[in-house]
Amino acid sequence: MDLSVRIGSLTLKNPLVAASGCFGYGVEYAEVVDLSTLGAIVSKGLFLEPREGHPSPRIVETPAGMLNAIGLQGIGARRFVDEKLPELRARGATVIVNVCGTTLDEYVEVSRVVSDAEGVAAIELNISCPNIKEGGIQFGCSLNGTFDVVSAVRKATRLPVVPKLTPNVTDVASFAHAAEDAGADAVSLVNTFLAMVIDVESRRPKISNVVGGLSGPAIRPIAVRMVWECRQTVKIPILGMGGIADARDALEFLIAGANAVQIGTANFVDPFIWGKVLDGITDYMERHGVARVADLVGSLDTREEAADLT
Amino acid sequence: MDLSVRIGSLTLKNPLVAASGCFGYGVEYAEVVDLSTLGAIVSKGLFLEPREGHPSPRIVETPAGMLNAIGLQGIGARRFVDEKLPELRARGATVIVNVCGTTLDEYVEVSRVVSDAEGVAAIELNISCPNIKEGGIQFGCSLNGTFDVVSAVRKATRLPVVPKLTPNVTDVASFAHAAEDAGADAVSLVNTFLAMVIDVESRRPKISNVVGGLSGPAIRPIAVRMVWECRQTVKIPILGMGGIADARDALEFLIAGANAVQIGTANFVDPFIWGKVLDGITDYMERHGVARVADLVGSLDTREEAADLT
Amino acid sequence: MPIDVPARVLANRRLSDDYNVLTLDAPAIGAAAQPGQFVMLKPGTGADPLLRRPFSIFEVLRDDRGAAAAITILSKRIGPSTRLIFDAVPGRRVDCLGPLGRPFTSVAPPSGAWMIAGGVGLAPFATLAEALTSRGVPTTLFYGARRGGELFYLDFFRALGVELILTTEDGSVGERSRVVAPLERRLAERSASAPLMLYACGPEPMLAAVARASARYGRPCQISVERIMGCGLGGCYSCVVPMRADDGAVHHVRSCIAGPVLAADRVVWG
Amino acid sequence: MPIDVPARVLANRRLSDDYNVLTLDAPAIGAAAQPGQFVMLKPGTGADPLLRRPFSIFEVLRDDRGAAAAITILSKRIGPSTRLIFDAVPGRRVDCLGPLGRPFTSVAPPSGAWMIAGGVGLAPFATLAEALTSRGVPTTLFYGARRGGELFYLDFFRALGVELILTTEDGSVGERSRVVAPLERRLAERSASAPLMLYACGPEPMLAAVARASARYGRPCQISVERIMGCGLGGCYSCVVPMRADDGAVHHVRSCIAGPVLAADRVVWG
Ligand SMILES: Cc1cc2nc3c(=O)[nH]c(=O)nc-3n(C[C@H](O)[C@H](O)[C@H](O)COP(=O)(O)OP(=O)(O)OC[C@H]3O[C@@H](n4cnc5c(N)ncnc54)[C@H](O)[C@@H]3O)c2cc1C
Ligand SMILES: Cc1cc2nc3c(=O)[nH]c(=O)nc-3n(C[C@H](O)[C@H](O)[C@H](O)COP(=O)(O)OP(=O)(O)OC[C@H]3O[C@@H](n4cnc5c(N)ncnc54)[C@H](O)[C@@H]3O)c2cc1C
Ligand SMILES: Cc1cc2nc3c(=O)[nH]c(=O)nc-3n(C[C@H](O)[C@H](O)[C@H](O)COP(=O)(O)O)c2cc1C
Ligand SMILES: Cc1cc2nc3c(=O)[nH]c(=O)nc-3n(C[C@H](O)[C@H](O)[C@H](O)COP(=O)(O)O)c2cc1C
Ligand code: FES
Ligand code: FES
Repeated sequence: MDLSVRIGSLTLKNPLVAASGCFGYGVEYAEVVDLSTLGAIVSKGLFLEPREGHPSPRIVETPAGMLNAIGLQGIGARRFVDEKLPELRARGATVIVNVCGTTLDEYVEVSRVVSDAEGVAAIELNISCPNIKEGGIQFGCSLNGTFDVVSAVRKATRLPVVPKLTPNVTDVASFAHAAEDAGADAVSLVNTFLAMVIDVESRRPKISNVVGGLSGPAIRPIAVRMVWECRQTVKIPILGMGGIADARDALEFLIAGANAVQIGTANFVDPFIWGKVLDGITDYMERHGVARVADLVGSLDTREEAADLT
Repeated sequence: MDLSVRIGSLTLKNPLVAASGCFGYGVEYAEVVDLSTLGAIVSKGLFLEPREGHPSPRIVETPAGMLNAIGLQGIGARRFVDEKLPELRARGATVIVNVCGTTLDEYVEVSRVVSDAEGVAAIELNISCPNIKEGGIQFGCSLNGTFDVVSAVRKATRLPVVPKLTPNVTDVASFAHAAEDAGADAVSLVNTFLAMVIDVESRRPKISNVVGGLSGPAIRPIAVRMVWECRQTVKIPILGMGGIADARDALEFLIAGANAVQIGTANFVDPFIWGKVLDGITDYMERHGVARVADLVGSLDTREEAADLT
Repeated sequence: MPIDVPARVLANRRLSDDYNVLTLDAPAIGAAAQPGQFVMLKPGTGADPLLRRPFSIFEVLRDDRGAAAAITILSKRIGPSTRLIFDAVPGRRVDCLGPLGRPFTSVAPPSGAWMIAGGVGLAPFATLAEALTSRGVPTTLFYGARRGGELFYLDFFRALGVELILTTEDGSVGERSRVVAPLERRLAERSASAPLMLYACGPEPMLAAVARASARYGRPCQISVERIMGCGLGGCYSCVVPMRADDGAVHHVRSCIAGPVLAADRVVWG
Repeated sequence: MPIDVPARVLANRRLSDDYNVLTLDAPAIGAAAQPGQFVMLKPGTGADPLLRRPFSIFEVLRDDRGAAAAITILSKRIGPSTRLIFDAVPGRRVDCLGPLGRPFTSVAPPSGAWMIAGGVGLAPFATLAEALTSRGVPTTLFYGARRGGELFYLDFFRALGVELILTTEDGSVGERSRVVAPLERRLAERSASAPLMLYACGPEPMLAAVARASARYGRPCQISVERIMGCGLGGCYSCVVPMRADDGAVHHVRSCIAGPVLAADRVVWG
């Protein structure tokens, strides 16, 4: 059975990837998961410099989901390369760095820093974080902005470049298309949905940043639809995510058109999820006689069975 | 205690409105709810002619939500006026008609038919249904389309005109703004999110229309955020909805900036919800010394308490 | 007029690895219920699962004086809500909305009544059998399941004097066939002048086959359909069945309020 | 190394209208646990509530040979997950991930140990008191609640030889005051040369007051903070507390892995 997945020049040993911001720097999970068994690990979002992020409260639970506004607290690209990467390398992890920037130049600069380091497999360009005031989602909500930042980073690195798209747009497929045109090797989607929870007793927002990003099973049906739309539009690989909590959910994304899947929020609920989902996928492939996980990708059958009565 | 709400020239006795498509034609619920106790009832979406809608399966449950693609099955505006309106009037219901169209002309024509009838309180313009191929959401996803259809209907009726906005856009507030500019008396939001569920065993979509609209508690935090954004942008009243299931949820929308709230999916779960939510709101107003429900509207306090550390 | 009862679980009897009978403290619903009607249950708290689920009223349990004391549900575990029902412990709250839907129309002697049940499709026939036999209608139950271990409540029907014709897919009890096979044979045997009403509930292919057989032999047939139901009250239009009207036109009819019991000869099979 | 145990509820003892003690069949976690550590519990099925919730390990129950047999949780009902815990019946499954976090650092005689608990903040002190008293450390518990009916497990602490100083807001038991009032008096009385460690757990304003008092009297103080925790493993950065580093800079520190027990003098209070 062939579980491997190709993302540009990179081959992942299986389609399961730890989503950015939901797996710390990876090292935090070394005690509970053998990091070398994952397809890849995406780091927390990194700027050039360290950031402290937003004050707490930073998360609030919602029906079948959660809102977060961490504010991209992080140690910065340089310290990541120095302090975390060696351990990740030693543990055999395939590391994708989630690159952030407040300006186009910063995206390029951070991409250079991580490209120069040993042991980075790809760059995920975070142009979709809804929780910070400057940069990020501004690029991700403009087709030109997306094209420009992907092109610029494309020129600055030989690593596979994977822009991560925001779902907070009218037509996500057009953004995937702009990314493909600009030379992206793949796209990741979805990042979180801009959302808000109010404490009615105090009439104050439940998280300090007022708005935050919605993730978890609640968003899954929207994310699946977006992956499916992008699959009709682009040829490059798609890393699909949004509310995956078990093997069935992962298969849904693969069948909709994702080449690999990322798991974020569900890892908080069950840090041992990885082996369970992988077992579930191999079990499914056996039952259905699917030899290569790649054969599942985009295999959704949408033929109409019955016509409308009108 | 003053629970009344003004929507243009219309005064609702309280802020609770039954959402379109989630309350049949209203008459179905006459046995379980005294229809005259609701702020208003929005009819199922109506075209000029009857429609049979999509084949089943038409709904599928998702985490804390549901997907529907009913396909606007309905008896058409003329038969609604003849067959349902008299009973609704007799029962003292305040009736808002959800007007659909495949062309601008049809929106105008349906609006005329219902304006000529006795006992229609307002028109909700459905430019946001994600489940039909022609019309509807095409207007709702284009600022010009929104402006044009609202202007045209505005000229054709003296009833309050309330376009219902889709959340499947990058900047919902700009659509509220276009609607306001075109003479809308209020806006309703949100309609459902375009979404998809796949049966992995058969690799087929779970509903016959492939994609459908996501509603229910899952979408509530996104809907609250959108209402809040629109409140910053427009002066006209907002009818807020999306996943309201109890009084706390309804208050969240009011505090975010909705003047009234609609309840859809939760009415399926508990058809006796109306009295419970109304009691919860009055109870809250008593506890907090709020004399008029209008004083709650947009009362969210977003002052920053603590600064970021960086 | 349906009511919503915050019913407590009084008992939970497991019949097999996936079938159970749940007793719910909802006497007012039991008192109003007619054979073929259903309830919408919410066995969980929170928003996942979100919607209620429809279940036939299986039995109305009565006290010494004959007053309704509780209802039971025959449930087959296939997903999250039926799992909660399977695992429910006494004392747990299960919100119960009902009775809902159009019931079966009964017949009177000399008409015979044949009930055809597939699997959990047995559920509406316990109360129907009571109603029919109490009126003296000669009643037969054609009852098919995967295996003998999944044929339940046989003694209950026998005690009412119902004739049983059993089939299983594995042949472990009764005839090794689908339940429609003995039905067709019996239909062929029965004199055309002897009045007869058919009642069927079960998987959709079985219902379609029963409908075809009843048409072929010119017998009226009431089927109880199971569509995915969002509300049970006519509010959502999720539960529609295509049906032919008097003028020949086909319309989508809401099976929660026009049914679940429908005239088999009007249903358009997919 | 934390493990995830699909623990069964062995017992559920309600202490009041909103407090209960839940016994969970998770001996492996009990065997590894140290005072101050916590578990992440998932008392419901389905996606609502979605995330696990953090709870201190209240007791480690042991068999005749002293081996860990189960753990207990002292829970106060404030929302959906604690409601599920309050309502849990024996046999129900509650996934239990742990032990997690940095424990209290114990002291040895001649140092004294003062534990300050507010409400459900009592939870980490049962195991800590056992550890301290078994080493012969003279131990005092300052324990405040809203009313006397919410002061639990007093006999447990008395049996260990722990001195009890009780306060209630309504004065029904002990002193009518906040728990920090007697603490301050005792701190003022105690000779500076007598070594002493403070341990505190409770609402944030109480922790801040204890931190101030300990600083004023130059006493080391370990506080157990309760932040909203998404994961408990350092993955989500939701649980941060602003803390002053050696160089004076303030950083957001993850209380799930750097804590929940933190040095009171490093925490920056909002
Ligand atoms: C009028 C009526 C009476 C019923 N009576 C009984 C009864 O007495 N006993 C009993 O065990 N079941 C009965 N059912 C079926 C029962 O409602 C479903 O088994 C239940 O909704 C499944 O819920 P779940 O959460 O366990 O699984 P879900 O996850 O909701 O469903 C599992 C699978 O079954 C399909 N499904 C769900 N609901 C239905 C439905 N109504 N019809 C067909 N397929 C469905 C889903 O699409 C899905 O593929 C009845 C249904 C109707 C409409
Ligand atoms: C390390 C640690 C140990 C804990 N030990 C215990 C214990 O032994 N016994 C006990 O009863 N509780 C303990 N708590 C608190 C407990 O985790 C919360 O009461 C619980 O998460 C509430 O869940 P819920 O679903 O019932 O309510 P929710 O709806 O999740 O919360 C209700 C309200 O409490 C707030 N809240 C939620 N979680 C926390 C939190 N962690 N800290 C502060 N406020 C919160 C929410 O913002 C909300 O306003 C501990 C918390 C931590 C971090
Ligand atoms: C706490 C938290 C922090 C996140 N941080 C980042 C981040 O730094 N960079 C990024 O691209 N996405 C971030 N995300 C988004 C996730 O990577 C993912 O896109 C999203 O959560 C949807 O997947 P899920 O539903 O499986 O969590 C974060 C999500 C959460 C919940
Ligand atoms: C079954 C169903 C049918 C609906 N039909 C319509 C419709 O005809 N016209 C319309 O404007 N909105 C329709 N909606 C959208 C609802 O009115 C509402 O905008 C949406 O469901 C969000 O609210 P909720 O989460 O409270 O259900 C429908 C929703 C559902 C679930
Ligand atoms: S179940 Fe909602 S209309 Fe029938
Ligand atoms: S709870 Fe997730 S980092 Fe602490």
